[in-house]
Amino acid sequence: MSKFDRFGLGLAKGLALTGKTLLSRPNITVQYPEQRLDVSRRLRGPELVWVALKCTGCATCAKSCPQGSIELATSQELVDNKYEVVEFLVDHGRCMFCGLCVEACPFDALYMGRGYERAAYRRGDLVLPKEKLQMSADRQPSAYCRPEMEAELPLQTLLVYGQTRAKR
Amino acid sequence: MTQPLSGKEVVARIQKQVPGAVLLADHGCIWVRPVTVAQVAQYLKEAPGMEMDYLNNLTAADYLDYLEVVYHLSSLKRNHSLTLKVQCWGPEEPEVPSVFHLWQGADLQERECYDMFGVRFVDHPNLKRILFWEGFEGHVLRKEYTG
Amino acid sequence: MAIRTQPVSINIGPQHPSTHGVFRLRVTFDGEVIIGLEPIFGYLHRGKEKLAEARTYTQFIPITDRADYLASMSNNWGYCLAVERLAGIELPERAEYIRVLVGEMMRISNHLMAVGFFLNDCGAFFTPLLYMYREREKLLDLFDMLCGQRLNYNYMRIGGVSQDLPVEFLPALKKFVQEMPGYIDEYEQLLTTNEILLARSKGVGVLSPEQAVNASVSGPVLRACGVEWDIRRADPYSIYPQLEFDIPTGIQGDTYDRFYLRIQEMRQSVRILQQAITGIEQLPHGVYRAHVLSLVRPPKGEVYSRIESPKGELGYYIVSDGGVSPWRCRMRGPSQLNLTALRDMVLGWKLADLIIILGSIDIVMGEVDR
Amino acid sequence: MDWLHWLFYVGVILGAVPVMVMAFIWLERRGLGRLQLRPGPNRAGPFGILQPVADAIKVLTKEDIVPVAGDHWVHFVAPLVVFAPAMLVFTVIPFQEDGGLVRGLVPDLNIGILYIVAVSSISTIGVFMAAWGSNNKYSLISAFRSMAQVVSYEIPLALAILGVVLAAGTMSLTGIVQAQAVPFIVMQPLGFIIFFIAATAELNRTPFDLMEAESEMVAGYHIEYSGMKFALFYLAEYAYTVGISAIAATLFLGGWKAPWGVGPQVGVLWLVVKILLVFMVILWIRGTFPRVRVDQLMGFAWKFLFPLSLINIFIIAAESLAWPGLPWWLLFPNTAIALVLVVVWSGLFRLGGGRVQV
Repeated sequence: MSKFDRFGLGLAKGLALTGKTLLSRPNITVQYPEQRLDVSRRLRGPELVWVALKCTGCATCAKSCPQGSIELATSQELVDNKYEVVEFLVDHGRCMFCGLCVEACPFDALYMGRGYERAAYRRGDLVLPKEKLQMSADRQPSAYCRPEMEAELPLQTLLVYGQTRAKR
Repeated sequence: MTQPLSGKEVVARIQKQVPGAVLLADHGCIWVRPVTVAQVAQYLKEAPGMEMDYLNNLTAADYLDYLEVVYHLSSLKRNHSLTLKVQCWGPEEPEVPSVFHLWQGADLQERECYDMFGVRFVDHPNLKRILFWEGFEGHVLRKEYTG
Repeated sequence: MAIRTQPVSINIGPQHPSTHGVFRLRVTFDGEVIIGLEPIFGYLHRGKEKLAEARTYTQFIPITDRADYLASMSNNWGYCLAVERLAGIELPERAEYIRVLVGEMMRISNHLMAVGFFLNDCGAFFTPLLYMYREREKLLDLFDMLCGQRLNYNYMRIGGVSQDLPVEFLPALKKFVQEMPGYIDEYEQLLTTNEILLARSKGVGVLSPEQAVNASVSGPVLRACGVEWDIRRADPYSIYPQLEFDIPTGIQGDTYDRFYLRIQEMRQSVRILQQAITGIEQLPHGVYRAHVLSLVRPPKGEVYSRIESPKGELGYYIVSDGGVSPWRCRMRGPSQLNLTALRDMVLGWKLADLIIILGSIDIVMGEVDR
Repeated sequence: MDWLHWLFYVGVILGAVPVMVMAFIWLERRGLGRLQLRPGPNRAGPFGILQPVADAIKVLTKEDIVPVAGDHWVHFVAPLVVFAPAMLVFTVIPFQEDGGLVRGLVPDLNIGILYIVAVSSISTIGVFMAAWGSNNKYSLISAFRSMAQVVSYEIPLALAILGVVLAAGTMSLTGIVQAQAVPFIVMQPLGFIIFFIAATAELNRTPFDLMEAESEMVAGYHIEYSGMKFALFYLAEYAYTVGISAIAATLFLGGWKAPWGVGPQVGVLWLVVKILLVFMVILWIRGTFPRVRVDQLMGFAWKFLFPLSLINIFIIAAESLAWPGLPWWLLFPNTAIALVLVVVWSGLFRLGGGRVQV
């Protein structure tokens, strides 16, 4: 049982707000491919970055992975007092980028990446061998679980401060 | 803070009402005989001082030899809680009386329990699979189910 | 001559804009009046409880994210709290404060979505929803800063949180908390007194308190019926006993109460955030995680622990056999159990009411089907 | 010359109306976007102005799907039945003063407004045909709603127009425009409110968009349509919206008449500006309001609009008897009466109770 007992006052109030918005155009949309935001310093981008020099092949990352998407094999014999990592395969198609492997790595050899355009046409293309996992110009590590790196990275764009563009 | 009821005290009261129902009691937890579940639950819901009006959670767990149906009950009025447990030894799809007529909240949970563990809740008005499709073979949360 | 009529049954869903996911309702109509209803789900079932049995306690945390994907932090929290209670782990104070901060942020974010989609279901074509998305976006930015992702946070760990707050986090959150009440006023101005909305939702889908309690309904839906039951108060966890907040309740238990209650809860969450910010600023930097072995092995036993997630009582029943993975892990999803009362609420109402009643319950299929 | 005139204006209407409709679709999407804190379509061409063209190309190249169990002929004809009346409405709209360069097809048809009311209700039949031909339950429910809605709202709509006709003393649209020394929106505010609400309902625009209510009926009667047939529905909907805006501009805003005598030579531009104004208000409402329920929709028509439109006619009739020619100062009592009536009446009636015992 309801009456229109406020004779349209509520309707008018709503119209006033939308009218105000219509005229004030507070546009917060980012025109994505042209405009970009500075991503979070701790971004868990859809990629892993592996540093071959630091890796000892301990396979802690593989053990901590909930999805079992990391495959790791080391050489049988010691080379320079160190087991050589023969195979390091990450199936990015299975990975859910939870970051548990990065957190678990005792030698800081694994990082989450800062890239975010990592789609592929085939599932097979998402299985990356160790050569492709290395750090490179477009495969930069983020500071996820590596707090010492945080200060070097650019500050994140925050909408709270009204920022909608990356700082150049 | 929600106070778990002392199982021993509850048992003494239940034994008067439903003799021979309780098998074992622990702190905040009682084990009852499968066939008496509905009676015990009704007593817990209605007896003054108990008033378990809220069925928090109904589920089961597979312990290889037996299935255990677990009822987490609490009272919003008195803010205390009690866990009711039923061990089902026996046939492939054990039967446990439904508590649907006491708590409507048991509806979906009993169906899920049936779906996942194959516990048949007698007197449930609409006991069929809920998350899996009709005609699915097996009960996935049992330990013997390996896909 | 009387017209011969017959009821018609319609499948609403699994692909329907207003079922909030892949959810199917088999509805029987007499004209436009609903005379029968059967919810059918399972389309998004991913077997999380079975997955838990094959993973270590820590490995299961990212999977809890995906249950109620609009309130991942709360899911993390509920699960971690259960394991901590089972293993008897004490948390450092800073971790508790961080958890309360993110938990309440999550509540605001979830309620923004819930209210926005409810209004969208009422037919307010995306305007309120997009207004609310603006504020949610700010919160997601903050979550992103905290843990690197916007939806599946995987932030909490057994014994604390995965990382400390970044230095730029608290100032940004303070700015948000300062502005938020103004935005909530704006939402209220937009639609809470709108005659059409009042006519649509007042008195619609009434759930009596007795019925609600009997049907194991929890969270805002239960409180809208006038039952003052909030687990943060009734069975407190973390540092909630030290915080001041009110528990808003509804009067009638109708759709409007459920909608308005969420707006009031947002105000309370802002209040909690203010206190928690003041609290955490007085704490020294440092320990945000208790010393716990990376492979948690809780002692043999079981626990049923619950928290007040934005949607209601989120319970985790975990049985441990002393090993590295849970023997049995049951998630009690509030979305699913709130659906129990759906049938009683909608019978006799019309199709349009069904949509808004469903919208006012605020379900997430990830949690219903798990 | 007569046939030349006809040929020319048929060409103009068939060409100009779809173009205008596309422009209005663009305008609506951009406007709605702005109102909702987003830019709206802005990729195709500058300011996204080519978006409707892109949509048209997309829609033309799409597969046409016909439901197997549907009624194929009805399914095929329905979009045409909906589209044609929307175009026919424009034939009687006067573009400019008689004797001007562009004046419209038959602007001085002596039953002009009657013709519009008659023609515009044909499209409902098309809607029902579409729903029936699709063999879809959602469509059918939506068509039922649509029928009930049109039957209820035609009455206050026609009665509100009747007030205008009484005041102008003619049914010819040119005559009505000429009679507006002071625009009728000022002289008959009550009539305008009723007309506007009823017209919004006729158009199935928010808050009365029950028949294509996205959150309930998904897409309503055109749920089973794709490709060009769907485009026809879409075009017809907007053409009809523009048409109703044009009628509102003609009946209540003074049509091609230039306000304050500015630029009377370009009356057609003034008409477009006024159409735009009405259209923007419809858009604004769409961006703000939720939708009413079907029983409330009917209740609102019969308990609020219908009595008020009767009172409105009574007032206008009495006034034209007492003061033939309706002097301009009547706008003060009329505005006062409109305000009082809306405020009082909105407290007097109740909308649908809702629950039915089952």
